[in-house]
Formats: sequence, C-alpha cells, structure tokens
Amino acid sequence: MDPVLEITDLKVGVDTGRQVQSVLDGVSLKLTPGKTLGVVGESGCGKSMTALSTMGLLPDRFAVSGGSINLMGEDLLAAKPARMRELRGNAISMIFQEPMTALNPVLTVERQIAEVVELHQGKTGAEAREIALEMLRAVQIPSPEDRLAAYPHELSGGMRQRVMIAIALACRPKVIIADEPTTALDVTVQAQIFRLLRELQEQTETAIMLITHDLGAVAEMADEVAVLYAGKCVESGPVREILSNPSHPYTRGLMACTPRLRLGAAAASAAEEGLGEIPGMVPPLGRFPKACRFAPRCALADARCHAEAPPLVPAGPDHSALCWHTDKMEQVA
Amino acid sequence: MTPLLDVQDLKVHFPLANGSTVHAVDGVSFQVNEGDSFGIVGESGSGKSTTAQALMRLVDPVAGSITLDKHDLGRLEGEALRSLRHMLQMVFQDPYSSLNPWLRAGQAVREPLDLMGLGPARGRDKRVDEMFRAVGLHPDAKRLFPHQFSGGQRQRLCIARAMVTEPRLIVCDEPVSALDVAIQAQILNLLKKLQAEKHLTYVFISHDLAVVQHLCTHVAVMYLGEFVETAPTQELFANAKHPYTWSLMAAALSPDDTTPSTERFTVTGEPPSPINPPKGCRFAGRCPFATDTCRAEKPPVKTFAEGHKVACHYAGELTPPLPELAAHAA
Amino acid sequence: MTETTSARTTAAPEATGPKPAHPALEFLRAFARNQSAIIGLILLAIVLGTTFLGPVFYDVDPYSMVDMPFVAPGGDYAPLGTDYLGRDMLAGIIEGGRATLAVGAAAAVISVVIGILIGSLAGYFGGWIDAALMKVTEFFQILPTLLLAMVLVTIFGATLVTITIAIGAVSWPQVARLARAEFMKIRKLDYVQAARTAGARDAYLIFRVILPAALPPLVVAAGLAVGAAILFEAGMSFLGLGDPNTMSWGLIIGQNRNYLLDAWWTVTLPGVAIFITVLAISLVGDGINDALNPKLRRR
Amino acid sequence: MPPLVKRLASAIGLLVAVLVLNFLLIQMAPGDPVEVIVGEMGGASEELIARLRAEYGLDKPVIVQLGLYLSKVVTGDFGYSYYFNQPVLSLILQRLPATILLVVSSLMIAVVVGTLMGIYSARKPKGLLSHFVTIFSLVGYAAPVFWTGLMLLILFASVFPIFPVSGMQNVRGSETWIGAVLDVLHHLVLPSVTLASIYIATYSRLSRASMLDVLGSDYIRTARAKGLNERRVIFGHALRNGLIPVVTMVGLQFGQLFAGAVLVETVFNWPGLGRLAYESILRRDYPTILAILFFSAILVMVANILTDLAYGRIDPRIGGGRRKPSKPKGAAQ
Amino acid sequence: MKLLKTSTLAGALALGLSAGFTPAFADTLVVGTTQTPRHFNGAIQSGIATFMATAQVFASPLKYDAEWNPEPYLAESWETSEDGLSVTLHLRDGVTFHDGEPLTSADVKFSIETIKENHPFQTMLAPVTEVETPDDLTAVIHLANPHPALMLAMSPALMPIIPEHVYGEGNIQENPANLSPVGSGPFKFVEYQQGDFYRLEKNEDFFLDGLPKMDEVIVQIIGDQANLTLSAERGDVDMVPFMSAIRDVQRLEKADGVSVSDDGYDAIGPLNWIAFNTQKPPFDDVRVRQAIGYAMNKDFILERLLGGVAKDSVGPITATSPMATDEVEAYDFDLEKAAALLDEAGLAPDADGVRFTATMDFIPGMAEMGRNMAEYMRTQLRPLGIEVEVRTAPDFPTWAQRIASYDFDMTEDSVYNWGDPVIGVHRTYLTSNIREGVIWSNTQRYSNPEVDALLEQAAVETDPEARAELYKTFQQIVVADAPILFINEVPFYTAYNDGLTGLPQTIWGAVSPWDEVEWTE
Repeated sequence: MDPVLEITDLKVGVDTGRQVQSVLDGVSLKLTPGKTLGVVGESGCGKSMTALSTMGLLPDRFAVSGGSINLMGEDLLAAKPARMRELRGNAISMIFQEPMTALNPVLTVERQIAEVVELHQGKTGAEAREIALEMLRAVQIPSPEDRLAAYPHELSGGMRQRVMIAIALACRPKVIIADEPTTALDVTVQAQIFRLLRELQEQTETAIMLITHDLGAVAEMADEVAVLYAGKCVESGPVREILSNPSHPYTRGLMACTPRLRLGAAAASAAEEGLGEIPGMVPPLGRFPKACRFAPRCALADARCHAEAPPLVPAGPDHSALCWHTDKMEQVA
Repeated sequence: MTPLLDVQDLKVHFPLANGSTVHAVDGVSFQVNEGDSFGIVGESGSGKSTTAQALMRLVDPVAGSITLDKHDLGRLEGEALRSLRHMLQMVFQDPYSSLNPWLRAGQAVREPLDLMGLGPARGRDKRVDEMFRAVGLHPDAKRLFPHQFSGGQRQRLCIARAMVTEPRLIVCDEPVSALDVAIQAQILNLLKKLQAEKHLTYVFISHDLAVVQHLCTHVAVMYLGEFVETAPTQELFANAKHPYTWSLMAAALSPDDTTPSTERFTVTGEPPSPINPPKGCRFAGRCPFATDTCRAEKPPVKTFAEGHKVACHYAGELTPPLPELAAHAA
Repeated sequence: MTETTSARTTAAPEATGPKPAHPALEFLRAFARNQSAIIGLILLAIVLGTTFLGPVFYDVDPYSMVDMPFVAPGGDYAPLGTDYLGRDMLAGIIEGGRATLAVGAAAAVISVVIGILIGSLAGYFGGWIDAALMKVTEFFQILPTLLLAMVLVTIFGATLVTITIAIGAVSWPQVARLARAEFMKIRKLDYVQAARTAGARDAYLIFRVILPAALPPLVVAAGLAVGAAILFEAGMSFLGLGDPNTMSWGLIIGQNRNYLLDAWWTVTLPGVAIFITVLAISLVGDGINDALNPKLRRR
Repeated sequence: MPPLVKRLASAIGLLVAVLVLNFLLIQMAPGDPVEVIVGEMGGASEELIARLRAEYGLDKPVIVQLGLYLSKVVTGDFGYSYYFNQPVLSLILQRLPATILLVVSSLMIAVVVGTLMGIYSARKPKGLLSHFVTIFSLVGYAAPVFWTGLMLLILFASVFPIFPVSGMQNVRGSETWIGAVLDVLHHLVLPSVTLASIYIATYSRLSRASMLDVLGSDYIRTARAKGLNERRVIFGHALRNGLIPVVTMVGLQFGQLFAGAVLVETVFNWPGLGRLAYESILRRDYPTILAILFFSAILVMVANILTDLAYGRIDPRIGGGRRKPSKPKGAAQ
Repeated sequence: MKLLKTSTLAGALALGLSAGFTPAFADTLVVGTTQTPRHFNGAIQSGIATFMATAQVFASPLKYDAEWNPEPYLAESWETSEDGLSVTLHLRDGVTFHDGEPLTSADVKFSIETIKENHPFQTMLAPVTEVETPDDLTAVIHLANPHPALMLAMSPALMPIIPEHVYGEGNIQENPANLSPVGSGPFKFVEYQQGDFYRLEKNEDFFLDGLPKMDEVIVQIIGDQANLTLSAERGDVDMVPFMSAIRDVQRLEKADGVSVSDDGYDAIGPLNWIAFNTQKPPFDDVRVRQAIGYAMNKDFILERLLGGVAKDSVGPITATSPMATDEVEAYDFDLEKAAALLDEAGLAPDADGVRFTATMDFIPGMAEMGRNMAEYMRTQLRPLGIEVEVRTAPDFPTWAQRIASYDFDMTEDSVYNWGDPVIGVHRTYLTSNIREGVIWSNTQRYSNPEVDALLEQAAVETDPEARAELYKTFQQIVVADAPILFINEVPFYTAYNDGLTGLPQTIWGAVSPWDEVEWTE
C-alpha cells in the first residue's frame, strides 16, 4: 500500500542566536493508511519536532533545513502558509499530550469541535452542531448532548482527551499525529483511550503517528516502529520484529530499562529480575557527538563508533538499524 | 517484631471554600517493618500522595494515629515534632521544584544537618561528601546550583539530602515518574542499592505497578482514599483478588506483550470525585462485577493467607479476567 | 551552554548539565542584552549624578534670586531660566531632585516593608491570619490612596516627613498582594516542604527559604514604588499639599503652575525631570523583571 | 445565593470600617469646622460661633458624634455640608455623574488602547513598532498626570484651540439634545485621555505579558493545528484568555483611577467628585470628606463586583453554575 | 473603542465649531470667576463670590456711582436726622420680588436684622438699635450713636433686601433659598450646577426701566486661574472681574478682542500687608518691626514681583478712600538703617550672622501676594541676619487657626476696607477687637489707647472733613507703630470682551449690579 505520509531525510535546526544547532538530522518515516507508526525515544530525541515539522507548527527559531514531507503526493515543506492551514485539522491533524491545557478553557466543547468543521467543510449552525454531536458519540462520551455546552474544566482528563480526539477526527483526516496522548492520564484511562483510537482507526483507515516514550504503548498500539535518538532515526521496522529482535543497542537498552510486570506464576521470579541501565543521558542540543551519537553511552562502542558515523544496516524484513555492530546485539543487556 | 511504622485508621480531609470536604485519605491502616519497602499504588486522586504528606506531617490528619518507632508522630506538634524529623525524610516527585534554586548543591544536602544541629559542625562537610559519593555524584559538584544539574542528578541530590540525617524511614513520593525511562532505571537501581547497603525502610508511592513490583516488598493498592488490597508483593502479583487491582494490572503495558487493547480487560469511566465518595464500595461504579450489595454496603476487609487483605464483598469468589492470574489460581 | 563541568559522577556518570555560570552572572547577561533597560540605567545614572553631584559643578543657591522673575531659558544668569521669584531653575531642579528622590525612596521603603510584612504573613500562614490581613489590605485598597494621603497630610501638617509617611502608609496594599501571591506560590513548592521536613522553623522558612525566592519581583515592585511615590509626591505638591520649605520637583510645578501660560519652562522642566526619573526606574525595573523571569524562575 | 450574601456582608463590614476610621481620623485633625465656616463667612461673633457648634453637634463627646453619624448614615443622611451649604448627599449626587463619566470613559480608553497595543506587541515582540508602543505607553505612565494634563491643555486648548479649556459643558447651552451630548463628549476628550494615559501603560504591559503567555499555551497550538488563520487564533482563542488578568486589574485599579481623577478634575475644572474632594479637604468640610471617602469606597466595591461578573463571563471556570472545586493543598495525585 | 470614535468625531465637529467662538446667544453674558460661592445670600455671607451674585439677584436701599456718591435704588430718597441717630428710607412703590410678592418695609427691617445678627462684618450695623416701619414704604433705622458708615453699608453687596416670607423660617444658615435666592434685583436666579456655573435671567419686572440689558447672565466657576485666563483669551467667557494675578492681567492685556481695566473697585480697598504678632518677642519691640519695614525693597516688590500692576499701599486706609492720607512714614528701602535699628533693639548677630529666626505665614491659595511675598521675605531678610522659615498652611482654616490663636511671628494677610473705614479698618486696630479665635479681628494684638480713642471719635463724627482729620492722625500713628507693614493694594482688574459696554465702574466694581452691561455688536 502506498504511504499516505512520507518523511524523507528531514533536517531541522534551531537558531540560538549564536549558531544554528541541529535538532533533527535526516529522519525518514513512512505512514500507511490504517496503520500506526510508533515513534519512540527519550525526551530531547526529536520526536515532537518531527511531529511539529509535519504540521508546519515549529516554534519560533526552529526551521526545517532539508528533506521533504510528502502528504499524498504534496510536498508540505513547499506548501504556502494558506495551503498548510487548509490541510491542518483537515487532512492531517494532531492530538496533544496535555488534555488539561490543549483545549481552550473559555470555549465550549461544541465550539471547539464545530470550529474545524466550519473552517474546513463550510458547514455552519445546526449542521456543524450535528457533526460535533456525532463526533462526541464517536469518541464514546456519555450523554454527548449535555457535553456540547460544557467547558473543558467541567470534564475529566479522559473526557478531555476524547474531545481532543473528536476535534482531530472531525474532518476525517488521512493522518493523525498523536503526541504522547496518554502520558498525562491514569493507566485505566490510558487503556480506554488506546482502545478508542484502535476502534476509530479500524473504521476510518486513518494513519496514526503515535509519539511515545513508552515501549509498552508501542507494543500495544503500533504496527511499525521508529526509534529516535538525538535527532536521528536509529532503528525502524515492524513492531514485532523490533521488540523481539532489537538491532540497535539503544533500543535494546530501552527494553532493558523498562520494568516488566510479572503476574501469576511469573511473579515469584520477579524479585530476582534486575533492571538494565543505559548510563548517562541524552546529550543536549548542540552537543551531539559527531560520529555515532549513541557511542558515549553504548557498551559496544569502539574506536570506530567514536570516529565514523554508522551506516543504516538491514536487520530483517523492512527492519534496519543505524549501527556498526548489529551483529553483536546479544552482548547488550 | 514491632513494626517501625504503624499507621492506624488515618484520615485526612480538606475543607473547601464552598463548605464541602475532600476525603483525600479516608481510614488507612498499615504497618511497615524495618528494612521493608512498602509500596502504595493508585491513580491520581486516590490519596496516595496525601498519605505520604500526612506521614511527613506536611498535612495534618483529622483522625487516626501514626506511630514511628514508638513515637506518636500523629499528635506531636512544634519542637517535639521537629526533633523527630531526622528520623524520617522524603524524596519528592519533581526534581526541579524540590531543590531550592538559591542554594548550592552542597548547602542543600547539608541544610538538614544544620537545621537539626546533627553531628559536629566540622564533620558535616565530610558527611555531605560521603552522601554525594553514595548517590553517584562527585563531591566537586557541591558548589554548583541546582539548575546546573540534569533531572536525574537532581533526584540523586534529593536522595542524598533525604539520607544525610540517617533517617529510619524514607518516604518516596513518585520519585521516578518525572524521569525518562533510562534515568528512571538508574534511580530505581540506586534506591535499591542504597536500601541494601544501609538497611533503609521505604514507603514508596507510585502509579506504576511494574515499578512497585520491582522495588517493594509489600504493596497496597489505593482507590479514592482507601486501601482496597494489601499484600506482600509476590502474593499480590500472583493472587490479586480485587477487581480494581486487576484493572490496573490489565492496563499496565509491557513491550513484551503485544495484545491489542481491544482484547484486554478494561474498566469504564474514571475515578469519581473524593468530595462525595460513593456510599458502598467506592469502586462499584466502575466495577464489571458490582452488585446491588456493592453499591449499598461498604465491603469488609477480608484477610487471606500471608496477610493478604482485600476490601471486596466477593474477594476470592471471582475469577480473575487476566489469563496469567487465572492460570495461577487454577 | 558551551562550557563543561568538572563534576563527574563516580558510579553512574551522567553527562552533567550545562551552564555552570552563577545565577547572578546569568541575570546580568540577560539584563545587559535588554537595550531599553540599559537606556533606563543610563538615564537613572544621569538623574542621580545631576542631583547628587550637580551642586559640585553648578554652585548656585537655589533659594536666592539671581535674575528677574520669568527669564526664559538661555538667559545670562540662569541657563534654564528663572521662576516666579527670579530663582535659578537649574539650581532648583538639582536641589529639588534630592528631596523628590528622598521622598520617593523613603516612601517606597515604608510601603515595601509594610507590604512584605503583611503579605508574607498572610501568604505563609494562610487561614484566618490570611483572611484577617487581607481584609485590612482590602480596606486600604478600596480607599482612593491620594485622597487618604491628602487627609493624612492635612491632619498632620505638610512636612516632608509626614508626606513621606502618608504616601508609604497608603501605597503598601499592592506590595502586600504581590508578596502574598509569591509566598502562597512558593510555600507550596517541594523544596519548601523539603526544608520543613529537614526541620526548619517557620521563621527560617519565611525569611531564609521563601523570602529570597520571592524577593526578585518584590525588588522590582519596590523600584516601581519609588517611581510611584515620586509621582504621588508631585501630585500632592501640585494640589498645594507639599512641604513649602523644601524644594521638590512637584513643589516647583505646583508653585509655578499659575504661570504656565507665560513661563512654560517653569512647569515643563521639572515635569520632564520627573518623567525621566520615573521612566528610567520603570525601564530598569522591567529589565530586571525580564532578566529574572525565564532564567531563575523556571528551571 | 450564599456567596453573594457573604460578599455583601463583607462589603458592608468594610464600609462601616471606612466610616469609623475616617471619622476618627478627622477627629484627630486640628481645628474644627466651625472655625472654617466662620472663616468662610468672613468672621462671626462668639455667640454665633457657639450656636453653630451646638447646631452641628460639635460640643458633644466624640463617641456620641460617631454614633450619631453612623445612625444618620444608615438613613441616608450624610449630614450637612458646612462649606457648600447643602445636604452632603445632594452635593455628592450632583457631582457623582461627572466623575463616573470621566472615570469610566478613561477606563475604556485605557483598556481598549492598552490592550490593542499589548496584543500588537505580543504578536511581534521584536518589531520596531513594538518598541515604539512600549515607549509611548511609558510616557503616560512616567509623566505626572497633572503635568500631562497641563501640557495637553496648552497644546490643544491654547496653541491649537481644538478642545475646550474646562468644565464639562458649554455654559451657553446647546439648542439640541444631540448637540448637548456632543458638547459633553467634546469636553470629555482631554480629561479622559489624560486620565487614561496613566493606565494605558499598565494595560498594554499587562496584556502584552498575558498575551505572550497565552500565545505560548497548548490550546493556541491546538488552534493552529486546526488550521485557523492568525486573526482567528488571536481574536477567537487568545484574546478572551489574555483579557482575564486585564479584567482583574481593572477591578483592582478602579480606586486608583478615582484618585487620579482628583488631579485631572482639578486641571480641567471637571465638576466631579474629585474636585469636590480636593475642595472639601482644603475647606475642612468634614461631612463632605467623609461622604466622599464613603462613596468612593462604594464605587470601588461596585466596580469590583462588576469586574467579578465580567470575569465570570469571560472565564467560565469562575462564577459559572457548575463550579468544580480547586484542588486543596497536598491533595494532588 | 466606540467611545473613542465618538470622541474623535466630537473633536472633529468641535474643530469646525470652535473656529468662530462667538456667543451662541447675543444677549448672554458669561462671567468667569475662580471662586466657588458657598451660597448666594449676601445677608449672612461675605466674600466676592457671594457678593457678585447678591448684587445681581437682590436690590439694596442705595447704590453708588464711581465717585463715592450714593444713588437711589430701592430707596427713592432718604434722610438722616440732625443728631445722626436715625436714618429714614422712602422705598420705591410697586417693587416686587421675583416670586411676585411685593417688597415692603417689613422686608427691609427683616433684612437689616438678619444682617446685624449674622453678617461677619460686625461693625457694619452694630449701632443699629431698631428698625421702625411706620408704613409699607417707609423704614426708619434707629442708631445708638451716629454711624456715618451706614450709608456705604446700604450698598448692593452689603445690604441685600431679602424677602422675609422666604428666609424668615428656620435656621437661615441652612435655608435652601440660600442656593436658589429670591430677590428683587435685575436678574432672576435660574439654576446652579454645583461647582460649575450658575445661570441668571433677566428680571422682566425690574423696577428700573429698560434695565437690565442682558437677557441672560451665566457665571462660570473655573477654579484654576490659568484656565480662566485661557477661557477669557479664547472668548469662552466674556468678562472676568476681580482679576489679581499679574501675569494673567498682562497676558489678557495683549489678547485680541479682550480689554483689561482697573476701573471701579475703589470701595473694596483690598490691602496686602505683613502683620506682626506684636505681643511676641522680638516683635513686641517697635524697632524690630520698623527694621523689617526698612529692609523691604518695595520697588522690587511692586515692579518685579508684582509686575508693576499693583499699587503701592502706605497705610491702613485704601488710597482711593476720601479718608486716606499719604502723609505717613514711607519706610524707604535702607538696609543700614534696618541693621542699626536691630542693633539698637539688642539683637546682635551671632557667629553665623544670625540675629534671630522667625516664621512667616501666608494665606494659602494667593500665590503672588501670599506665598511669593513670604518667599521674598525669606530671601530678603537673610542678609540682615533674620532667618525666616516659611510655613505653609495646607488650607485656609489652618492658616486662620494659627493666626487667630496668635501662633505666628509674621504673616502675610489681605484685608479689605469694604467702603467705610468703620466696616473694614477699625476691626484691625481696636484693642476691644482683640478676640482670640476670630480671624481678621485684631490678631496682631496691637493696642494703643490713642488709636482706640481716635477710632471711637471717627466712627461717630458726621462731618466728613473732621472725620478725615481724625483718620489722618490714626494713620500716622499706626504706620509709625508698625504692627503691620503695608505693601500694596491688591490690584483688581476686570477683563472683558471688547464687544461689551456698560461695565460696572462704580466704587464697588463687579460687586454691583451688571444691569447696564450690553453687547454693542
């Protein structure tokens, strides 16, 4: 199936006043209709910047310096601002991390949903209201008629995130970018939201880019995975492939760091399980190592890793990793 | 053996401006033995942080008792309370706001010693150096200001500060939830290592079952101000009996488990407000097993083997909807 | 962002965070980058230099008649002209600046001290103490300050001291509110709780932990209060409630007000002096605020 | 509605406190009002003086005078103005409209102009015009208001005689109703602009700061992600939120605005309460001073209640029926 | 925003209108004043603000021309008895008050009694024992002793005939009609916008034929002198009486279409002086007072400080009065003489050259005559070794309180003659008028039996020439004793639109009826 969104070799820099520092350096991603791409990494790895570049909403001082973002044959980087506005919230929409703050506190739910419909579909009044109501039903908000007139503060966190999803879905977008959509929510609510996204995706064939730091969420939601580290995509491939056979030391490290819940019979052995570590931390902007960016934290790193940027090595079907040592993965953790 | 910490029927309520009351913690009892780490797990609004603050006497309980090593912590005031503070310390959730931006790292760690007049003044610097090393920081970093540290390093500083008075009990309030997964692992390992080395006792607050399972010896599951299930860690994760515990377990995600969410056990709705908690079982409104009894009557606390306590009318009678638990039970 | 630090961790070496610079240095850098703040600083230096060093270079008795009344600026004896008594305007402005600045500073100190005291107690303790103190504050806030000060000065007589006290006594509520808000915000921060668990007493928490953190905006408020007090004094003098025996900018304006139509300089020049001073104070205050905000308040 | 009742009770308490404090304050003043009357009459015999003292109750103990005063105030009797020779209440009611007109129009100018300036400079904080706005707004703030008034008076009533010199109407009268209204507005321009000039800076800085804050918030990013254009983002989403601190400030500053009116009314001979206050302070007209302080306190309170109402309209989190309690201390998590 | 637009619109409109600010109604006179009247009842209130209105709304028994000659007004004729102990007034027939009620001798009796009881000018009617009303048109005023000042006291400003049926009830101080007066004068009172303006309209039934000329008179109160001057300059007001601010007078002299005149006002006799607390050392020593007199440079004061607009004042009686003399000590500027007198008084300079320190008060609100004079004295007396501290009173009562309780060293003061010396002069010098707490009594506590005797005689002396002689001696003594240093006559000017004629030029200036004022074009 043709990708609905294809990001190729995306480069983003930030102007600090003294110099332009690289934030993203050659990130390539593909989204397929009806499928979910999980984008994982620690904070500061460039996940959100990838999303905002795609939306054309990079903050001040940040700018795309290379590559292309192709939405159904249209290069978004070349699109004029007016065209981008037409696409945003329409063909491509976004769900943000903090449902508490991502909704305008002074506007009703109806207004905030109807607004996109009015803007992109030219529907007004009762028609827009009807669509807003329909969307609330779609995101399974109880007694949706009453909720139309509600303000965000009158809704719980989970409901607010449902409203955000309703807004994102109102114009039947081809692509939804969900930036850590459940991080701020409780686990039981997180489960509900993931379930909702899955169900909606099955109905609409929307492609989802799920940005998360949680490999568990990736395992649950994603079909494909891209692992970002310090502005580079270090590994990508199908979800089962990556989780069962991680081919980059960073991915392996993340797997090892994540505490596992051991239930039932397995609980007995949980106490003996140690927790893996990745030493150090993600380097701050502007201090990315020149060669392999992970080398300073990598157990496998040797002189070459510190001297030469690693190549993209195939590690399986549709699976590739940016590492000199894909063959030595067993040695990690 | 007398427990180090004995909490009986602790209640913390907050009055609101409009006359109603938040029942943040509503009758919680537990004991922690020396060297154990007691985990309290729950969602936001469950009252787990308030419990921690009540233990520290940062909020005042309206009822119940807190006994720490025979001292009646819950009733002491003023100087008497202050003189006991060195026995229990706290690590906070947000490493950014828990360090005074105006104090250098060394001063921050030394501050409790100075305030409580612990040890000879000359020896304090040495003690601070010791603590820096213990948490994996170089003593040279003493002269830096908090904003010059990363989040993980700040949390190390906080741990050093909490341990500098050689407390009997450390209350950790979500100490890793603000950190990235790789750093979280570092801090968890550090806490575990220090506990082993110094024979510390923890009360560990978290929303993450996996973290609690990893670190704690005992676990209490909290919902709307009450403990719904308490047990030694292994027992709890092998034989959880409360539907709420199941829902938490089912919702926990693991990279090893690619079961799609649509096929998992989920509960509906979100926790109700602690202002007017439901009359019967507080979880009844979201529980798929709830009956009219649940909605009308407060469930009794049933005790099972190994001190496994469950507050559910049907505890032990229901079949767990999670395959692992069901398999284990069978 | 570029320097490295010597702090290496032993067990788990994290690459240590950036910015080893002292917060004060960071603040100075941020301040120095702010052009309007620098302009303000220069203006302030000019004002202070003129009023305090002025008499050294321009030795004319501001109270004696040097020429005919109402000589326009550029006259033979008085470069900025003369007033209604033929006194030298320049000497008067230099002399008046001292009283004006003194009243401004002293009144600001009074209002800031009262304000911080009330605001910090209310913000720290909360509860009924807060409620009671805020009632008092509200009480003072619903009365128009100028009227109240006028009544006070009328009752106790128009001297520089009573005017200063009156201004200070009516303008503290804003500082109190600010201090209270800061204290309420800061007292909830984890590091204050941490200090409490570390055995800190209330006084230590108030003065050693919270106050330093709350101080930056209060310092700015104090600076702005100086400007406000200067304007206040000028207003009172204009209404004829100034101290007639001490030359101040407000008094010069008030006394020459009737001659505005014929001798514009007698009113305009002291007005310009007030304007420049208050402007300089505001610019510097804004600069401090901006420099403090992003760096030290967040992160 | 208990909150309103509580509020009213508290307001009444404050007003009584205002009355008592001012009364006692004025008792401390040297001299007594009969001396004033006698002085203003141009002298009087001792018998007349004694008679006047008795008539005004000044021969009674202070506490009795206070009791008498309070009991009269309850019935709406604010006493008799020694100086102006009429009941204080009628005196104040004659002057009140002029002051309200001046203060409210100044407030509107200050808020509208200040907010527009603030929005503009928040959108382009580095622009040349933004600097100009900053400087311009500071001019009004830093210059003594009476001085600004005198300068405007010289400029626009003498050098370019566009506006009238003083008063609030042409005493020669207008033939038509509309002419009279225009005449008052014509007289209003200079005083209200002068009074507004102090506060334009306050509001432009405040709205600039709050708009900067709002424009950086998540829900503005959401609005942009919906594809809204800049104008709708600013006026549809940001403005109402940005106005919240402005509204708060309006309430807080109303009392000060009234104080500024004393100076402006004096400069422009505006026949309002401010000038009356000035005159009665100079004349030791105690009943009038007391009543003015009392009425200005009422004005401020009414303004505060109005701002609260406005606040509730702008910010649904405040005031609206379904109020959600704020989280108490320590109840987080 | 909307308001802003409207204001701009109004501004633009006004721009068009203001191009030619000719009066909207040709027969309207707009008078500007800085003073806010307490009320409009001149029977119980003194002061220019009240007098101006009183003279328009009320009529009095007599009025005066510019040469101190009485003219019939309400009284068609009058005669004084041989012994000078009674004055008979024959009232005009058919005079009615503005409310239509007839004016009778009962109203005259009521008015005189009210004035005697309430008016601050206690000496004015003090000798009146009884007013007899044999018929409706005759009133006989009986006196305890001859009282030549009575004639001037019957002027429009001082003796308004107020209707008994309006003012007779209750406490006259609080009579509502004080603010909406009813009289029989040339203009009817229409409305008062508190602190803004009051409006009078033509009394169609005025008893003098063809008068008044104006249909409407509006008195606009513009508290600030500069604003008032600007208004006059722009033609917003047509007439500004009682102008005394020098700069403004000079400015209006130059303004197009506006003229300035100091005609009239002779009887007001406003003197500006410096008074001493003569019981308080060192001012109890006449030499000290005289020394200060010689230290003042009157030329500088008159020419420079007062811009040559004010006239010199040499003694207690205004120079225009028939009772005045200039044969008194002149106190020519002479610092050496001043120093010698001080030495003689035993006040030697100390190491810093300071002989003594003293305070100087002034009436608040009168910048040029008051504050400037005090400031001048401070500067001027310093070389002589006298350190002067200028004390400001925040308000008039404070000043009055200080002076009337003798808490002062020196003060500037302005006191008016108000026509006959008995009304405005005696009060300042009589030993019997040392009344603590009463301002403008003998607050200097000056006491000279010779002066007391002279004044007593002059009060009852009916022969003008003999009377003038008595006053001449009085003036010489007082000037020599120097309880008061006379500086200048407060200059009163009237600024008026060139289109006006018939301006009041009587001895009472603008506190006489404006019934002949009219527009020429």
